[in-house]
Formats: sequence, structure tokens, C-alpha cells
Amino acid sequence: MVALTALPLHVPAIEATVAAPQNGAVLTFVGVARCTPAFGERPVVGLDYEAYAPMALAELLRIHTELCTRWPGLRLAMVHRIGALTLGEPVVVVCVGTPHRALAYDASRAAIEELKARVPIWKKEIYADGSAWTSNRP
Amino acid sequence: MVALTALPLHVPAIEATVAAPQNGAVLTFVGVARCTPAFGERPVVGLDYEAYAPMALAELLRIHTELCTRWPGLRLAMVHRIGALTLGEPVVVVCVGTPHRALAYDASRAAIEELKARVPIWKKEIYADGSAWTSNRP
Amino acid sequence: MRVLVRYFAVLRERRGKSEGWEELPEGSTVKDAYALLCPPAQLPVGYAINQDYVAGATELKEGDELVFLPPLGGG
Amino acid sequence: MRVLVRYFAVLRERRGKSEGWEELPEGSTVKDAYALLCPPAQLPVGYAINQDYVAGATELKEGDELVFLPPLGGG
Repeated sequence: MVALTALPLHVPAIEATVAAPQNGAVLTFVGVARCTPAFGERPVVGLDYEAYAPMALAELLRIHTELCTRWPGLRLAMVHRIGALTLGEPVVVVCVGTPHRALAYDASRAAIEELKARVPIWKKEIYADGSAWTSNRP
Repeated sequence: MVALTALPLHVPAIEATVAAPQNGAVLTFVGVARCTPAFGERPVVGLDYEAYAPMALAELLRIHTELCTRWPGLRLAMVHRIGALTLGEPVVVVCVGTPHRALAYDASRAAIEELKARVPIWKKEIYADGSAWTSNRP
Repeated sequence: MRVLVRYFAVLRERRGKSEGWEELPEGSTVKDAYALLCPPAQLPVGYAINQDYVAGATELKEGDELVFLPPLGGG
Repeated sequence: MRVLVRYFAVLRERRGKSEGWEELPEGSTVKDAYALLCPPAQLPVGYAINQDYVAGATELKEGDELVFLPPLGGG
């Protein structure tokens, strides 16, 4: 399952999509809006995410297909929030369900790295006195 | 935070204990009671966990201290269920909160590996027609 | 040749619009289009045509949807 | 010398009890105690005294709490 949404992310609902009787491991990565800026010293007071939505969804689906082909039996959910966020809110949730834990860690890490590298989403940090677009590659 | 409990594990409550304004990553590993047996072919219909409780808690605390010393800024929660479980229920929850995701994956993996190797807890698989003690080292 | 160009994030703000049909010389590559439409183009970008990543040397066709992708910030 | 021995999991079931004060010769190691109390002891175990892991060669003292740890299954 993949999704982009402007609504707050409900983590347990996303985890529920990867449950399966033979799966002994569920690993959930939650990226959270935090106060620390990517650069400089101005505290972040909010975030604004913008997506090239149709391509972002297409790219999420491509990643999903690639990983589930590479690891048969993997259950994978990737959901990204867009729009304005307040601190502490989940930005992205990557949830995997697997028979064993080693695969869970490998697949989860691969999914979030691919998402950050490929899915066309942009982040603007909001400060008390301004804002700045920031990227995953300093 | 570490705990052993005979009550069902509530994952969001455990995740809440590792939140912090500077933490951008929360990674939650949930070990789930599954139908697949460790050995043989008899489907598992339930699990029963037994702990040497005072030492299990002491060992969880030692692991917690070791990892939080190794990675300052790490927020870590480890909770293990004991007693009788039905399939699909969480057995163990390891939750970390960190500024960045690389540390989250390293710390989460270290925590679950140490827990499995060191914390004195035993697992009995229940089948339709019997039961067997199983271990993490086949 | 006309292509539909969408602008996002910092490029949207610099261009002052989120999309527009742009007239380009026949045989233009996506890199050519970027130099033409977003001068002085110091920002390193990726390129997508019709929602798929492409190399800078890819030639555009009439009616393509072209997007310049500033450094990503998702996740 | 008397030590308090607790039994867990398969050893609890084999011994038919979860704990008991056991009389052991002075100078016994935890490995000696295991051979004496859980023959034929084919199960590989770890050892804990007073809730801390110890090596098999560790000598016991009067009043120690001794536990033999069958292969773990937590997590």
C-alpha cells in the first residue's frame, strides 16, 4: 500500500495493512517533524511539504513493486504526508511485515532510502521570521 | 523505559515514551506471535512466555544503559510480554527515538539482538496436539 | 514545439507560477529547456518527462509534460 | 552449603518444581551444581548467580540464588 495525504497519519491503521499470520516481525519507521533545522540555527516552528503528486505516487508504487519483487513475502506500506505540519506530527510512515526480523530491517531501510532519493517531494522549513526550502542532500 | 508485562502491549503508548522535540526518527520493532513453528510442521495455535522476571528486568536495564551510553541522545523503550498469547498479538516492542534515521536502525537492531541473546525469557509453542519449548538458536 | 512545464518548490516560487505551456525549439533536450526557462539555473536539478525520470540529454516531444526536480526533501 | 536454585521452562518441567534450597558440597562450581541437580544434563545451559550471568567455573557461596538458563526464546 502506498499513499500521499494531506490528512494526519494514523500509524496503527498503516501497520494494520501489513499484518499476516506468518509474519513475526513488523517494523515501522516514522519520520517526525522536528524542531532542529537542516542548516543554520533558527528553530523550526512548522513544515510545509509539496509534492509532484502523480509522479510521487507512481514512484512510490515503483519502489513498492521493486522491493516486493526482491523480497517475496514482504508486506510493505509507505505513506507520506503533504501540506502544512506542526512539530511532532508524523511526516512519513514506512511499515514492513516479514516472517523474520533481518529482512524487516533490510526492507525498511531500503524503502525509506529509496523514498528519500526518488520520490518528488519538497520540504520547506518555517521559522519564526521566515522560511527555507531544504533538501535531503546537504 | 523497560518493562515486562502479562498485559497486552499497546504500541502507541510505548512509542509515546521516546518522543522528543529534536528527534526526527521513531523506529518501532514489534515481534508478533505467528502461526509458523520454529521446527517441524505443526501449526502454532498459541504461545506461552515465561521469564526469570527479576533478572530479565535487570538485563533489560543493563542493555538500555549500554545502548544509551553508546549513543547519547537515544531514546529507547523495550517491553516484553509474558504469559499466554494468542496469534497476532505483540510479543515484544522495541522502540527508539533518534535525531536521524541511521542511528535509529542501528540502535533498534542492537537492542532486539541483545534482548534475544541475553534476556532470560523462554517460549513455548502450543499446537493443537501438544507443545514444545523453542529457542532463538536453532 | 510546445511542452507543459510544471514548477515545484523553489522553482515554482522563482518562476511565480506552478505550470505553463512553453514554446521550445524543435530538438530541444530537457537540459536545453532548463537553461532556457530557468536562467541562470545554478540549482542542480533532476528531470522528469511524463512522470518518469529522464537524463538531461533526452529530447522533448510536442505535448510532453516536463518537470525540473530541485533537490528532494521528502521523508 | 545451601543455595536457592530456581528452575525455568524445560528444566522446571523436568524437575517438577520451580525452586528449592539445595545442599551442595563446599567449593562446588555452578557447573558442578548443574551436573548434580539436573542429570544427565544434555541440555546446554547458561548460568546466573544472583541475577547476573556467570561462567560455569564460578564457585558458589552459601545463600546464592542459582539459575540454570536453557536456550532463550524471548523476542
